[in-house]
Amino acid sequence: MDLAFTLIRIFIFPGLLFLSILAFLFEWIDRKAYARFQNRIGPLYAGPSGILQPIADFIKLMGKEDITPKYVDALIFNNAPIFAVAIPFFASLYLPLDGSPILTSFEGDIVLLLTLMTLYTIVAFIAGWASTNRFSTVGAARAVLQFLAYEIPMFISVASVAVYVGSTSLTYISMNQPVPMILLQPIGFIVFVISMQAELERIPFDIPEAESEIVAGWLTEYCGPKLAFLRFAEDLKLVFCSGLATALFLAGGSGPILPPLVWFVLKMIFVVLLSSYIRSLFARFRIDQMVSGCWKYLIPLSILQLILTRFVGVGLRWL
Amino acid sequence: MSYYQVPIGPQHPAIKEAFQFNFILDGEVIVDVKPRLGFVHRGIEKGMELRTWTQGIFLAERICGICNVPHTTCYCLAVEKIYGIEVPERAKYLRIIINELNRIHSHLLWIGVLGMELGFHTLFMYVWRDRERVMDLVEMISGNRVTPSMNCIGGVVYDITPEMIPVIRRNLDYLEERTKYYKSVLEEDPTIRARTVDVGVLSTGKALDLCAVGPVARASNVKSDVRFDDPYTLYDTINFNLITYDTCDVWGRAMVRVDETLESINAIRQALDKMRPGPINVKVKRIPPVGEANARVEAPRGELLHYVKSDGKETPYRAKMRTPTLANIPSLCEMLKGYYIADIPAIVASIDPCYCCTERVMFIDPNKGEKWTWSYDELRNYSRKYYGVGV
Amino acid sequence: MSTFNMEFIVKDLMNAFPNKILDYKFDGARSVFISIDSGILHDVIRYLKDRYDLKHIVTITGTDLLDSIELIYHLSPLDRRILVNVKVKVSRDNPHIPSVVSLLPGAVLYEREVHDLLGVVFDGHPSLERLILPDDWPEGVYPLRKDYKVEVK
Amino acid sequence: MAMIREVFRHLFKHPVTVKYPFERTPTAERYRGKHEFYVDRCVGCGLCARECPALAIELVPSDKNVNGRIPIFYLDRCIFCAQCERICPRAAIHLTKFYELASHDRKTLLYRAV
Repeated sequence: MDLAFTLIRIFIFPGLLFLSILAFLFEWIDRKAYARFQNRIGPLYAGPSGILQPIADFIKLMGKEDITPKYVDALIFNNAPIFAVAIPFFASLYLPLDGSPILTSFEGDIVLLLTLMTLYTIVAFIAGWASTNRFSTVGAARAVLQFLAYEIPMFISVASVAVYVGSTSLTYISMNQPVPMILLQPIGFIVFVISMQAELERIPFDIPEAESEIVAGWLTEYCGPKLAFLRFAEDLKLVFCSGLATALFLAGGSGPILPPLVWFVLKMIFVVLLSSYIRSLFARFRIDQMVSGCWKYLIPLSILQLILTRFVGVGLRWL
Repeated sequence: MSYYQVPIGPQHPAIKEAFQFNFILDGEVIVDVKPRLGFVHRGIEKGMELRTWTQGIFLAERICGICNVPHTTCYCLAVEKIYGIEVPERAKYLRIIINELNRIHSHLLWIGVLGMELGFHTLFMYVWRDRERVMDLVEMISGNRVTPSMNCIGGVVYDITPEMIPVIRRNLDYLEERTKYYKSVLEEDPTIRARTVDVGVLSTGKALDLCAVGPVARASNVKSDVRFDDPYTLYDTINFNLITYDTCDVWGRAMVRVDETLESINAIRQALDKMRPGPINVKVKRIPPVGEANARVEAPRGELLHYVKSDGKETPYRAKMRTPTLANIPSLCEMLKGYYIADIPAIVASIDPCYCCTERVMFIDPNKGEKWTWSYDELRNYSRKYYGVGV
Repeated sequence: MSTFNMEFIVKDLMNAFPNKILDYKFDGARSVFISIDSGILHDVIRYLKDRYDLKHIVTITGTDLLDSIELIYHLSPLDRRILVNVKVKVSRDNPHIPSVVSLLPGAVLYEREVHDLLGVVFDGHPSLERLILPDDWPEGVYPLRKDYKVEVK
Repeated sequence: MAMIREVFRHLFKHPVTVKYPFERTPTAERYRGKHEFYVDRCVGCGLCARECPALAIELVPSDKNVNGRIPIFYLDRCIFCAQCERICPRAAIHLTKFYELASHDRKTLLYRAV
């Protein structure tokens, strides 16, 4: 009985199915907010006020012809989308959606989640490299270059939260934050959101797939179902990153009257709206400006936050 | 050091029109550029020789989708010089108004495209939303948003009625306020400045040697504007200043275009004040006397020249047009050297290329391996048989 | 010499190149057509460039006059105030004329365009390749020549 | 970055775009759209067919007027420049404000008034 219950938990309710619905919902929220920021209506025709548009796009892409170009390294090229979808799915299972994690939680699962995200960038790189198209090789090279820039500040800002709460288990952190960490560690939150924007490859950091310069970067050769999966993987990553931000900085599911699950999703939506707001404010950076910007500003800021946490934080521990 | 060649175009999502640049790259830095044009060349100069004088106006108007008003103005000015007729004063002011409206529409369009090239989609959306005001004005005056076909040989076809003037003034005030806001955005936004300041530098000396024209030259401190130097249609009675910047880079070209939009707005206001009621065109005979003439107009992208030669027949003997973008291509190749791939769209966009202006193509069929030319009748019958329309 | 007037330029050219200037015609207040003998093209352009600062070449117009090909060099000074159009005739069967790219670097594309469409060979042009016509356009067929018939209704 | 306030304010503004098939932005009075041909006014002079830059007007035999021919309009080739409207001595052609001419079949774009 217990096995069936966990299987349902993993595959149905807060697990994969629920996460996919969340992914499509978040893409709709993101596109609708981005449109409203630009004084447009946004998705409109598919379903009530366009809420089914992401699903419609997914099905349309699935219906397209599945082409594998001749000179492509077929093995990696065809399997990359599967990895790309699997990684965020597996990572999201650790999010404490309704107070308790979907799968399990163990000491040090933050480190696992961050390495999974690093793995995603590696998948993006080999996918770009395998498609031997000039634009995608440049895009893949840029993806890795950008990854070097935003990974370090992201890790440090996550570490400073872990140091403060005194544990590296995501569920523990999200449960016992005396006060949402965004108030205690605003710098850490800003650095995390910026590097999250870079990880999701969204403007101003969508350099690896900058359509005005290198067509679609490492996604150039992909079309049909493979592209559908890659787009779906990006939505899942959005779910995971906003979930991570919520668990770490916005005290997870805890909140006054509403059940923890609703609180968690509401806070995730807040993070998505924030990311969409950033997306509509900036032009795209050049790759060298982005890397120098991260090394010159983001890393010192995150180190400062770590130092502040180490000394100032301890004083506030009795709060 | 190994170079590899990245062909950008002829089909490329970022570049709206078909042209091909072969970039010789060293890593991400551009070492050399070789342009290859001719993908949308439509044989308009040959087409002009097959059309009557009045039909030529509508062909000239379709040289470019954005700067079509200057093409018709320039063509009509050249033909009127051959006729030796003087256009009524009100028609001249109407021409100024429609030309300046076209300049505002073209410059705002370009600022949006620059935003799009830099990945700043919000600026693109806002600027194109405000540009709709200009398109609605042109539609109100001439009946068509994009190709007003306002000019005719001997003057202007549509008149501005008194009740249109307050609508025009109100929209101009709104446009002025919005353009001032976009100017402040271009000046203050760090991401835009990071991608445009000191990018695609064209020194003043190079701009003069390579005969750059329009905002590209004026951003490199070259004081050249046909409206001042060789005024046509009463531009000398309108006082507005010639904008130049000395920063010589993409940002300078952006600021020149924004300031020029503001100048155009108050040029229209002055033209509206100075306009007196009167006839708007002069009837002309169907065929002009023998002769040749050329006329120059300041199109949004630069100096535009039309040369027309008549030998007393119903169709022009020769019609030559040199569009500003063709003049700016050597300067563009010069600007691109030494910058990153990521700067290509910004630099290419900075000369506001209008490649259908530059191109006029002939009709051939490569896959059949041979070239043949069809008369208009055969072309039309073929298309009708092909679509089975009532033949 | 800020206020150029056209008569002064024509007269100055006349005595600088005795009886080589064939004729001239004013076209409006600020533009003149000057027909010259093709031999002295380079000297005239250098003369105009040095004395009147006519460094900006607007374009080169090629016209097929059935017996010969006429090339018009539209020149204008840096402040674009006037237009001096130098007309030169070239024989139709093997049109050769020295290239002016050395004097006016801006003319590099215009000469390639006239070469493409009319078949005039500019000697000394750095790279007289095809600019506009498609790659598989047959050799020797020049669309802007009058004998290239696109029949009309 | 410089547009922070402006972008945030737009979140609460009504969007400018229009839900096209359900709502339509009004067209101007002088809009040049689909032709309207008054058969009774036409005398069959053929000026419009000669003047049309896009050769989109063709004269077909008809018994409606003394010259025995009336124009038919190929809307798929027409550039809507209203030159025919201006040149017609009897004002028999007028361009209306109707612009929705998209169709799956070009035969529907042949406007034959009679």
